[in-house]
Amino acid sequence: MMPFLLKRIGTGAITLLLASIVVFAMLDVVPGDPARMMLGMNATEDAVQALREQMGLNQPLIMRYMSWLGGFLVGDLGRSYTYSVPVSQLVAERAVVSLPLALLALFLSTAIAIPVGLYSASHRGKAADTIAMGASQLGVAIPNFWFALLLVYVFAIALRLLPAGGFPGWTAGTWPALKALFLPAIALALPQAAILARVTRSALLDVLGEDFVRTARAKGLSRNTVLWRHALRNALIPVFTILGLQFSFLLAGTIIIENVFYLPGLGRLIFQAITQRDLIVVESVVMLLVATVIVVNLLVDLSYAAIDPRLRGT
Amino acid sequence: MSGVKTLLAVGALLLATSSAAMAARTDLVLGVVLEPPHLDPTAGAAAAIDEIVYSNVFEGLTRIDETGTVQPALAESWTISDDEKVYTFKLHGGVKFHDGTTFDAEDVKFSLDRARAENSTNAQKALFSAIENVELVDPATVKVTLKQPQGAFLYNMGWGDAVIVAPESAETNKEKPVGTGPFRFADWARGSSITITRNPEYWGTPVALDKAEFRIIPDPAAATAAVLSGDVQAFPFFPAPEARAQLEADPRFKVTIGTTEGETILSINNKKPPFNNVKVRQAISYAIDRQAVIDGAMFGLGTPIGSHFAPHNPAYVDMTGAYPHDVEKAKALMHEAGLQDGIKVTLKLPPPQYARRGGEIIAAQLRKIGIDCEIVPVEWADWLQQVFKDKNFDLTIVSHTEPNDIDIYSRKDYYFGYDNPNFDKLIEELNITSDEAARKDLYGKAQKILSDDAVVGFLFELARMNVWDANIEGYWVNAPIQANDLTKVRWKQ
Amino acid sequence: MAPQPTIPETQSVMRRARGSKSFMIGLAITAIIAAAAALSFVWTPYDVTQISIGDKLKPPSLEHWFGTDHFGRDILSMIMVGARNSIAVALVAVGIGMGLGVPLGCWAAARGGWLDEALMRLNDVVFAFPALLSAIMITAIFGPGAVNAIIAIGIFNIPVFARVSRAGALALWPREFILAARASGKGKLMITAEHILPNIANLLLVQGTIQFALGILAEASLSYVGLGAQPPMPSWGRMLFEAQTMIAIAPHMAIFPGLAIVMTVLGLNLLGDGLSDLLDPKLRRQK
Amino acid sequence: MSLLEIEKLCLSIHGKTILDRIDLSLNQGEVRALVGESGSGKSMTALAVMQLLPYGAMTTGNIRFDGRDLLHASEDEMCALRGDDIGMVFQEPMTALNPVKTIGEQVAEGIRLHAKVGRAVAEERARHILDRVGLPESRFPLTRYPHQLSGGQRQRVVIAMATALKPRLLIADEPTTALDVVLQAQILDLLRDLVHESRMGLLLISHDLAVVADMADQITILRAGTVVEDGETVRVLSEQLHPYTRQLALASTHVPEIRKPPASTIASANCEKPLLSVTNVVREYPGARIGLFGRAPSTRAVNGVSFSMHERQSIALVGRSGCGKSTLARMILALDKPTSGTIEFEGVNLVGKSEQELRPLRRHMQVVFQDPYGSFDPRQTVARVVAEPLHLLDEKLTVQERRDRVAEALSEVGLSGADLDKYPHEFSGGQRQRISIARALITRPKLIVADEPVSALDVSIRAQILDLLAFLNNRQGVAFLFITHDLSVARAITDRILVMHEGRIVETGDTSSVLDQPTSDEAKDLVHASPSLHRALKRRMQEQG
Repeated sequence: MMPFLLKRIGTGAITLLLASIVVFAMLDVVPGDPARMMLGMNATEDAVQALREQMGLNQPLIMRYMSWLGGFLVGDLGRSYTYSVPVSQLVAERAVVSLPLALLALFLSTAIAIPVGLYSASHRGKAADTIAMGASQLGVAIPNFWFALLLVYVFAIALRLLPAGGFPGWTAGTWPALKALFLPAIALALPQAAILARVTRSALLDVLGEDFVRTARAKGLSRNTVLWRHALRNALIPVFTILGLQFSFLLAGTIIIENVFYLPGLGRLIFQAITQRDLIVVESVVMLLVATVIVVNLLVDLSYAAIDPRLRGT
Repeated sequence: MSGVKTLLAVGALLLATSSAAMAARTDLVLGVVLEPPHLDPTAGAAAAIDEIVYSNVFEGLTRIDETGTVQPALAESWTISDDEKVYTFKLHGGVKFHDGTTFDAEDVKFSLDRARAENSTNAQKALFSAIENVELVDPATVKVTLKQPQGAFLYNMGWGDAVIVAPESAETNKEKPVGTGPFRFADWARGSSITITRNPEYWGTPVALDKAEFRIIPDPAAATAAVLSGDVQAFPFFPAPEARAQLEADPRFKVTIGTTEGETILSINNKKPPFNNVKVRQAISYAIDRQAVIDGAMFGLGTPIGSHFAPHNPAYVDMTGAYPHDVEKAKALMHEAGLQDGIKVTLKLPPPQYARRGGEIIAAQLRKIGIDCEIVPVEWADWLQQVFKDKNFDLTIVSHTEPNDIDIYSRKDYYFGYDNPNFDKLIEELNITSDEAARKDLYGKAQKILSDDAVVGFLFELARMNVWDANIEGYWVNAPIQANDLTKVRWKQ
Repeated sequence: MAPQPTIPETQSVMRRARGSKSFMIGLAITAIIAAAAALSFVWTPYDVTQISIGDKLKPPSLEHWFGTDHFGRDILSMIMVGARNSIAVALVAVGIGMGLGVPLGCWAAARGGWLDEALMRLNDVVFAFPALLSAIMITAIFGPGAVNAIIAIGIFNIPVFARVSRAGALALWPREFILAARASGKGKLMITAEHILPNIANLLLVQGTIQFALGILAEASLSYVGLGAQPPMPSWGRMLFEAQTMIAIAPHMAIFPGLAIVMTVLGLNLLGDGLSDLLDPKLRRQK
Repeated sequence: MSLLEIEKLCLSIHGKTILDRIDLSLNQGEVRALVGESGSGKSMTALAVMQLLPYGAMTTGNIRFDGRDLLHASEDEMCALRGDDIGMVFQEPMTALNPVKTIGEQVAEGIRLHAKVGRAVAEERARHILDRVGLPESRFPLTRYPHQLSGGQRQRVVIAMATALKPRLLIADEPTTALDVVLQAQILDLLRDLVHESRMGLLLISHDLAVVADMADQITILRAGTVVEDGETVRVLSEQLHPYTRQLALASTHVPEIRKPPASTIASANCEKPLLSVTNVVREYPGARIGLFGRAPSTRAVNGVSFSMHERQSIALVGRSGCGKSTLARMILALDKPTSGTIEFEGVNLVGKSEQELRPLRRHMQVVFQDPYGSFDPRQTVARVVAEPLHLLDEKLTVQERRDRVAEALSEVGLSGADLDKYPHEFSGGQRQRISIARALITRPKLIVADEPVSALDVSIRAQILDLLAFLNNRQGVAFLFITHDLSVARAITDRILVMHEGRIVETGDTSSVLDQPTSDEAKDLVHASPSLHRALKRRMQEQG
């Protein structure tokens, strides 16, 4: 267990470091001057220069990288150029929208996909299987923003059941907040659920073809018992792999979905920050998202070890 | 299936009734398109700042009302010396900032000196450039001496960039604005909304609303959805003109179309060949079908203009007839300029719909006279850098939303690259003229020159589509200045 | 996941292909879309650059099968030309991914050791970036446009193909026929060319189809946020963006481009599924 | 009434006939062998009894277990029977256990299901049965996972699972095929004891006559889905009335007819320079990483091996699985590098040479692998496969020359030149092994390393390939190094033998003398564990008088 864990954490750390260089280098070449952006169209050149000085934009690249990275390590993400508040505060404000959204979507997609996959696998070739897999093909093909559009049209505009967007804040109560997150979460979750259901089904079918399933059947276990007690756990590895990969897609998806539903989450923050050239925010949020992906994948790898004793070493 | 429908319908009904208003409300959620970068109007040009704090949180010596006229504000009255160089302002008594500190002449001097200082980050330093000095007469009187007479000085003092701030709070106004206005800043959920609440200690007429939330909805589709679903009860600068017919037909809403100070133009880089040739610029003017642009990009919202002047301004001269849409004439002019084989140019478009959609239409119109536009969409940051600062562009579309800003054509080094000494002379004269009739005459001449030179492609005056809940009254229909003045807004009983 | 070497039985593959429903449906859909795209080079019902404000927002009719947009352009024509754009972007992006990813993956597998480790770390880095986010950043740097969208999408295809080909190659290297080739004195490059590549070709073909479908979706997403192909070139994603605000007054503007995306991706996915079934030797052995 | 009675069992899968009117019966306490070559339908018969046939199978006929009709039993009834009254042991112990569950859980699962007892009781019983199959808890706690056990130990777990509830019928489908001879003997002993202890009926499925001759009371010989002969084991195998039975028996004890020239020529060769000489070769594998800096001690797969061989010689390298023989072979082929020691071929040390420097040597040293399916690139035609080593020749050949050479090599191994443009999958297993040999021959090598060249083949085909190899060795003078765990193969075609155990060579000598009078313990174990049809029959006949 230890060597495997150490190795994974080590590679994760290297990946993070490389990623930080990529992020920083990438953003340094973004055209557009944040200072001018902040002051607007008719600002004088003096004012812009003064602001550049204030924001430390005149320092050499390597210095800015070092101080950014150093700050990052101690949790100081710097100050937003545009909002002039600490980035960490911004991130915290936005994360309470994005994180529940991503988790809700993840929960919804898993809660839909795993049972569907299980059912389909155990009813292979039957009508229900065919319908479920047909629907999942469709689900995979639907772009989430289009789906979001249709959801808004039906549930918010036509039926007026759920808010079309916006977020009242958790202070407004859990229920209104959850209500606001529901449609976005569905829009994010359904296409993901479609993929996950397919993976679950095919992973289960693969496992059901293994020798040990036959052994278990020879013990007198019924088909369903074998599915639950033996096949499911073995099939979890590919399912977890996809879940890990999906998390990255989910994060990317939130950028668009948060824009469709104008949710004040990290995705919209980053989109806004890019257009406003609030580079420090972009850097920090991208880095955080990348770090999240890396950590989630690390967790997925560790969960492999929990599922599969062969990975725990001797 | 029908069972499901019934269920959904019942659910919808329940939700609708539960959210229905019972009595006169005192809260309001307002949609705004842009989130301000911060909330200090004296340290940034972004219209989004003024659209939240102007008149509501911050006040200046004067203020500009719905009709664009200068009204007294913190200065209850003023006198002007005969040489028009010395303005003596009499300040209101008993005014307090939101943090409890008292407002007096010190604050006025501090604000004006700060704005015109060497290291000032005021985006409109030009507003204060005429000021020679500011003197305290007594705590309720301030004397401002100008270097030379300035006709628009009182108007200038009504801008958001000229509001009065307190030295105690000036540095923190960006995050926590402290002014003298009828509303206090309450909360800013970044990316989401900004809330202001009633200031019970306000010196002037108390406001009807207890609380107003500005919800930030940049996306036209989301704005439409938010209005339709009742999430916001007002959207003063509604960004989706295509929804106009639908909203007008809905009795829940009142849709008004107001004017703005936004001259939307097809900017031309006058310094860059072949656009330094007036014939080419005129050809472009002939090629443009303004009405098609207004119909296509703005769904009919907007007034065609023929020069850089707002049609609702008394000094407006209608120049739209100067270049009627005439493709043949445009082609002939291109021929005269030796460009019968056509040219390839870039058309850089900032994010707003008027630019992106208008750009597509104009590109199609210009293609007909042999000008092949490559459309390059740019973010505002890029636009400011590439187009506005570096002047690296051929054509671009932008709305100049500052009021009475025809003087930009006389500014040296402005991004149009226009240089006409005759025009400059007119503007200089305007600056020192305060007689209304004379000013009007000068404005007229200026408009004529711009039209003759076809400096840029004048398209239309941006209209302001306001969508308000039918039960609300007291809001501005026009936008003579960038503001969402909520001082008179109230829910009907 | 180890690639099973398969048997190039062209005839029987054809026969079984005809029997595979998902393959045939996928092929049919893909062929229709590709044909529409190809046709658009020579003919469309209307000129897509022709703006005619008077005809705007017409619902579907005999004249305009899919209706017109807010500039009065024919939506069917725009979808046809848009298909061209979507296919071109996705295809080139997959090409970039394959062209760079496959050699990298094969190299890593053949060379092993620190090089393998280093290449896989680099892969991890690219993988750690949510693709769309980075595509947005890339287009923010280089400006929006079809070419930059291709690059942005293409970059994220590289690690996918590198991983697939590496995994495939790694599974092949210890096999006896590779040992036999090594005993015949063949170098790694030669073995990769003669034995590894042909044997992972199926795997790459199937992955290629999947990435192609993902590329279509990615292009649509990028265009939707305004970072894809620029006007006057129509693109499905931007058509949807334009349709958003008009969904209440002109739902056809949102429905048809959306369906075009769904059908294309669906067709490609079915094709990929069918292919992987057809080319999977495990299934063949059962028959 | 018999315990198991199969009458006129017919089976088809997706319309293809697999079994055709099989009759078979088995009594309580009896061992019945079901013998046949691959594809004869042995395993399908077993699965039909268990009602665990693959998707698309159709059966007719009768299967009665203790009077109950199994073919028409409901799934619930079958679940109740399986694991309780009928146990089954499968061929492949490496995959027959669920990798993510402990052996304790897996053994106890069936007990809990059928005996309806609690977890603790089931575990206690599992502990007991695991102890019985030779996995005492002191050394093999119930919390072990399958991957922590060796193949033989895993097979014991599978047997424990199958016999935990003392079933009345045990079906063992090739239970020892994947194991080496020593383990095979142990597992067979275990099965025999368990069957005797609780008077089970055992249906033993095997392709190996020698194995069943030792174990079975009754024998049924299958061929292509039909029963060829059926009866009492000793009688059937000693009388060999049916020609197919005789063919099988002969093939399994086959010794090629072409014998060597007198040993003197070989002796005289001894004074020549050896063709291959291996000196003090060691191959270490680094231990697993422990913590950040530590590593477990490295393991020595090959530990100080020295030997030499001469031209035209034929040497067997035998040993149990995992003894390091394949690692050694790879190092000789310069596909792997020794940690220390030298390997000289034609007087040149191979160690540390670049691929370019190895070229002339590789031309004279080729390889034949075990798996006739895995040793070809499935995407290449026979012509390309066989021509691959021509790459080693210095002269450039034209396409026609290449084809001629390939055709020539094919005809040498008994295939026709017309097969050039076929793909390997179009050939049978034996033909493929011939192609593999043709590939090795095409550069006219002096040495062919053959890694288990016949162990994946059916007995009759095996005999043909052995003939071919002997021919090549004796008539064409190719030296052979045979890697094998099968002593009968070694005996059939080699002059000398090297017995390897845990990385070392423990005994060397003439093949016949070592196999007849082994001196080292390891060699003795191997020899005694090797099944032999003659020996088994002799023993059984003595027992029966």
